[in-house]
Amino acid sequence: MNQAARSVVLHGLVIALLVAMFFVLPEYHSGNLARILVLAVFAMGYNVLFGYTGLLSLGHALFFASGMYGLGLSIQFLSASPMLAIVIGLITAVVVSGVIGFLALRTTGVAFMIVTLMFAQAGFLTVLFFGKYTRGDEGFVIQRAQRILFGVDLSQPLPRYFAALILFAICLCLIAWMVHSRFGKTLVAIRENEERARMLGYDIQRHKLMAVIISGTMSGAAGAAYALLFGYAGASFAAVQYSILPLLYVLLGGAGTTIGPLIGTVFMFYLIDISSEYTDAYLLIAGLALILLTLFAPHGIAGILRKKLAWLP
Amino acid sequence: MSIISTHGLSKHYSGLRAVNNVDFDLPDGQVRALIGPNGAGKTTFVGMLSGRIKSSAGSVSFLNTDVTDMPAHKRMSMGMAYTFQITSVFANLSVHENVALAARRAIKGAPSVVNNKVMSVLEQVYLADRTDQIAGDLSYGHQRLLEIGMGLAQSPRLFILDEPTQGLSASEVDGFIELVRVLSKDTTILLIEHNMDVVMRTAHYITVLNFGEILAEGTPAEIRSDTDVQTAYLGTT
Amino acid sequence: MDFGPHLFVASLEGAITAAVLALTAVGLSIVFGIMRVVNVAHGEFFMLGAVIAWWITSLIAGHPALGFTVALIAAPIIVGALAVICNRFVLHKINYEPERTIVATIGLLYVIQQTTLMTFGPEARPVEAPFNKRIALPWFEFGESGFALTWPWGLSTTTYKLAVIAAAVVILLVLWTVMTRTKIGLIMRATQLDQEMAQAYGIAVNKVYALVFGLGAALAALGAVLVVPIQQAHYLMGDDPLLLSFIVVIIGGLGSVPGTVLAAVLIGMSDGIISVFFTPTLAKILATLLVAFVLIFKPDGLFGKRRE
Amino acid sequence: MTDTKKSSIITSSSGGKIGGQTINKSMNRRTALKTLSAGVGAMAGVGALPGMMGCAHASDEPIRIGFQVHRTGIGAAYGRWYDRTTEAVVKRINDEGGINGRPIEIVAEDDGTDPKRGAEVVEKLATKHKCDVAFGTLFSHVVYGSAPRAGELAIPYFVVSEGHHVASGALNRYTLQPGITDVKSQVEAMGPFIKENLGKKVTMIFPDFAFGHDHRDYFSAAFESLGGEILEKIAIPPTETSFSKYFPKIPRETEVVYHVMVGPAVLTFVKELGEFFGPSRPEIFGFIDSLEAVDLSSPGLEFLEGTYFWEGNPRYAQEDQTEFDKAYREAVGVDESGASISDAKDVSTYAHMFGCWETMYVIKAGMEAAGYNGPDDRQKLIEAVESMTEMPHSMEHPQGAKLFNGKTHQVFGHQYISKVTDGKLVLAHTTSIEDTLYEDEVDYTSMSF
Repeated sequence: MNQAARSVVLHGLVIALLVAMFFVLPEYHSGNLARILVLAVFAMGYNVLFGYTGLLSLGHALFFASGMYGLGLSIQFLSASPMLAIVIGLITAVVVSGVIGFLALRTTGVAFMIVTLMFAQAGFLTVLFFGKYTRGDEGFVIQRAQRILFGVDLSQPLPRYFAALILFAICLCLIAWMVHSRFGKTLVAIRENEERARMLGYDIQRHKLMAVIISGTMSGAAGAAYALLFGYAGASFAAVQYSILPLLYVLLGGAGTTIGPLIGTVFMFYLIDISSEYTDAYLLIAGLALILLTLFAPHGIAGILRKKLAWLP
Repeated sequence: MSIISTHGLSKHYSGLRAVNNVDFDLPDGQVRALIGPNGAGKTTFVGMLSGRIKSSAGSVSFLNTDVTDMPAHKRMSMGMAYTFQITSVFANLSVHENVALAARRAIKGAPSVVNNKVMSVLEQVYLADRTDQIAGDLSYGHQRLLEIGMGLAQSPRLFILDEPTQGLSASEVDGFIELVRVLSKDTTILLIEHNMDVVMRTAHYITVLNFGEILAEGTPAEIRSDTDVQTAYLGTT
Repeated sequence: MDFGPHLFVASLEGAITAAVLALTAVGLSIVFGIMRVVNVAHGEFFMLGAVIAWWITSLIAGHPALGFTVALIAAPIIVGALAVICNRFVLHKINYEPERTIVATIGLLYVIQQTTLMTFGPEARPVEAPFNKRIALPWFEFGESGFALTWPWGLSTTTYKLAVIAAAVVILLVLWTVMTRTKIGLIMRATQLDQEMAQAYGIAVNKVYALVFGLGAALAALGAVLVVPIQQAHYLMGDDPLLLSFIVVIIGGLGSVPGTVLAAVLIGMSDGIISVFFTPTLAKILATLLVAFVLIFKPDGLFGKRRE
Repeated sequence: MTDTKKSSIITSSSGGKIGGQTINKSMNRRTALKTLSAGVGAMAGVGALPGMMGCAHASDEPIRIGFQVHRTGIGAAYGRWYDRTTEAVVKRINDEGGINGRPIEIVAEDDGTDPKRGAEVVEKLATKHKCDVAFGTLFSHVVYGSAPRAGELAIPYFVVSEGHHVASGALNRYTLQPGITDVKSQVEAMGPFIKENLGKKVTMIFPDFAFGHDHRDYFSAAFESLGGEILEKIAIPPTETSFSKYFPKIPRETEVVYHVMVGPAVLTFVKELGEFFGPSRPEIFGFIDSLEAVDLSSPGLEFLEGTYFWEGNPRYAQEDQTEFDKAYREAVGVDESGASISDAKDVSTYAHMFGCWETMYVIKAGMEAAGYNGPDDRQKLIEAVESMTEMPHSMEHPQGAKLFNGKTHQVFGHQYISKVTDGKLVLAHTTSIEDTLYEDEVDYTSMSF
């Protein structure tokens, strides 16, 4: 099989497996999986920038929140239909990531980390500042009646799961396609050796900006989906932890791989969920796991897989 | 017709004149060598030609277009190619992908077209049997060749090579000289070179830079007999 | 309160923030500058300093100054030693690779934070200041009767707060002397300039790294001990100093100690002063955006030299 | 520190019967692991087990109450005491024979005081642990994040949060707050006392997030309608750790400073407030939230002498202490100064945690009234609680008598105002329940399940 065919088979299998999971898993785990799929979209968005382009952002909570509030506030105050609200959420994410990307990309390296962090922090505080509309840290509930998309009640387990899966599948296919496209390969070139890529004639800034926008929009889509599927928007999602979270997911799963973000999200979610049953100090276990992983599996879980299967995209 | 020319081109670093008021003209189809002692401003000069370095004064014209304020990547896409003095390949990517990245930017065709180009270039630079190797694993000499291959894959009008033979073995140098001869049929070449043997065997014409200014220009024979050049640079050889 | 005195109070508060921030950030800065790693757990070393100070002072009876003095010496040493251990068994093992270091120190952050939660508990615990007298401050006025001293309502500070500023200045001067005038300082600076070169000259880079990492953590702990009589120890108190130290280090120019101190003063003071002019949250937003825009237009920091 | 049990079954030898080996086994496994990580606290639970073994038929199955608790994160100090109060009330109920003869089993899950994790925890309690009801959330943002899931999963969700979220109509029919008065009531009820006893010109200082905004909006509206005046509203960013720079914004003519703060920096806040005013302070009225779990004898708090606090439940045992408060204090393990019996430095969150006790008794009363047998009867349970009205001062309601509004799912009770006297909080005024009432903003009973 050539690379493209392998990629189609692999990603097809992943999606088929996820479809089957809903019918196989007990209610609790399929519920978790719906959430994980949304968070994995967030991680995949992050991966576009970090894993493929080599830009470490500490401000992705802002993009997630852009989608979340774009959707949430338009439902709350404009009585927008869910479909319109999704569109507004995505547009918000595109605009926010475009502006932030345009500004932040004037910097590189650690300065880029800090600038994105600062913008995200300013975004978080802005959500609090406009507490009159956003209800600040408390956030607001999006009622069940407002979450009916094309007559499907997204608060129900089956529609929720498949809505999450459809979003995930779209993003996975987009990324799988991107990886094999000129654009994706150019991003990798920028990650590997920016100056060389520039001297081959590639417009680095334009590619990076595109990467920020794609990454930010995907993260925003995850934020919008989270609000729509789980009925809540709140400022904690704009806080700095939610910028670090996708970084952890991606690093754990394997940066620069298509399925790494999903693996990392699943791993992290269940690490906390399971260890929290045994001890309050589950973050201690999470911390130890992170240290051990960096010591013994520096390229994440997909990195280990890749040693066996070098073709893994 | 001149492919690239400069007028009054200068670069000043806080008082230091790295390149000063250089008028330079490179006709189409020529192999030009740029020589000069260390610190003469050669790399700064080609940096300004390629757009890596912003000039302090003067202008650069490429293919009869003023490119002085044009960013490097646009100059490259107009038909320039550049190899780095210090080897700069995509160390974690395969040899094939290294060249393909260069080819893809220049050729807007289907993957198979790109692939054909990559394979023919790899043949030219003697790397056809190493397509799947990771570039970082190649020997130094092979990495230099790969770098040249990346330039070739862009089918440039002007190919700027910054000390391409540095660190190559004698047989590799011979191979390189042969390569330049073949290339010079379709491409204008600007070569920064320390190895005078290479210069004398490849260049049609030589420009000598000293203290950021053009000291002399002429055919290899003329340069060899120029006394100024001899004192400044060649010494007694 | 009138504008003048208000600005004065805000500046004074800013100066205290700046003093503690300078110590913490300089710790991060030398680690950054010399080892070239981002230590995300730096804020937790700060927190540990405060928690250990609480622990020591609660063990030692008698005048609060006694326990505090012991804490001032012991807490940084304990935290520094702990950091050396972390360096040896984690950072050293992963070869200080930038990305892996970030993840590993995030792991350390969780481990330290949770261990503190389990042992120290979730409460904020106070440490009594060795001395703490409220001082009403005078203000100058040019009234009808010419120059006059007034004592505006609420214009005040405490002796301890002033002492924190003084202590920070002294500690930073000592550090500066060590870095520039002693052999160990020379070795550290040599390692910062060129690690391979330093190794070639027979400097045991590994030992320097251990020392630097320990020293960085100890400085953070020292800052925390100084601030804990003002703030209280709490297991989540490391998050904010981490963020702020980061900003300060970057604005100051990576690894430049004087730059870091200047940036700490700038950030601390602007935090105080901006609060005079805007509603508090808006002030925070503006201060945050200011940092972002400084970096956008001066990516190497205000006082950093451009790196090749 | 000492008390990190994850889930515990507290039953008496006489009353509860726990069915089967499986629970015993899981208990042991969990306990073993917990002992490893957290200490010996859980041993007590195992010690009680042998006595509970006995015949097991269906109706002796314990009622599983999912406890969403802030064990980590910003709410951890509150969570600890919510935990202890809940354990105490469950022990008491089980000692008295449980609910409909069935013992209560608490299944606790930490939500990290995070709304995302909160929603996951509700899901876990409902679908994995198969709890009958969920209970115990304090922080409002966690309630907002979790309530939609509770509604979708059709699991009754009893919050102990004092937020106005339930009564505002933002949540759903499955979410109730029957054990603690909400912030709107608390705040509005303070107006008359402040105006008559402290002053008419008030400056408010509050955290710049939703909880603080509730204080700002409800108090200023109530106070102005009484003819008072709010001079300045100073919102403090939630991430702030030093406060002196904000105090100059307090106008000179302020007669009363009204303060409410939450989070780990509260002590700094109060201390710096004292340092700011020095000897010439105005009257000061604060919500005890500013000092929950904080020892009043902490250094720097001397200046609070003579200032007033709202208390949900008086921290210090008062002279006319009721027998209910006495027994409640004893059961939870709190001494006369509101600190832990075993550690005088470990101060409780006395003004809020009674809500867990009372809510548990409401669940019990509701289940008994509904003849609750299992998850199929959840709607009956909600309806039973909705039909409640008066709750007399009793062992079930040791904080005081209450009035429940079934339409808004919110309870209303007496509020206490105490004055710091000789370093202790001494009750100065008790509001009537009527003072806390406001117009209904929602009728949940008209909503479908």
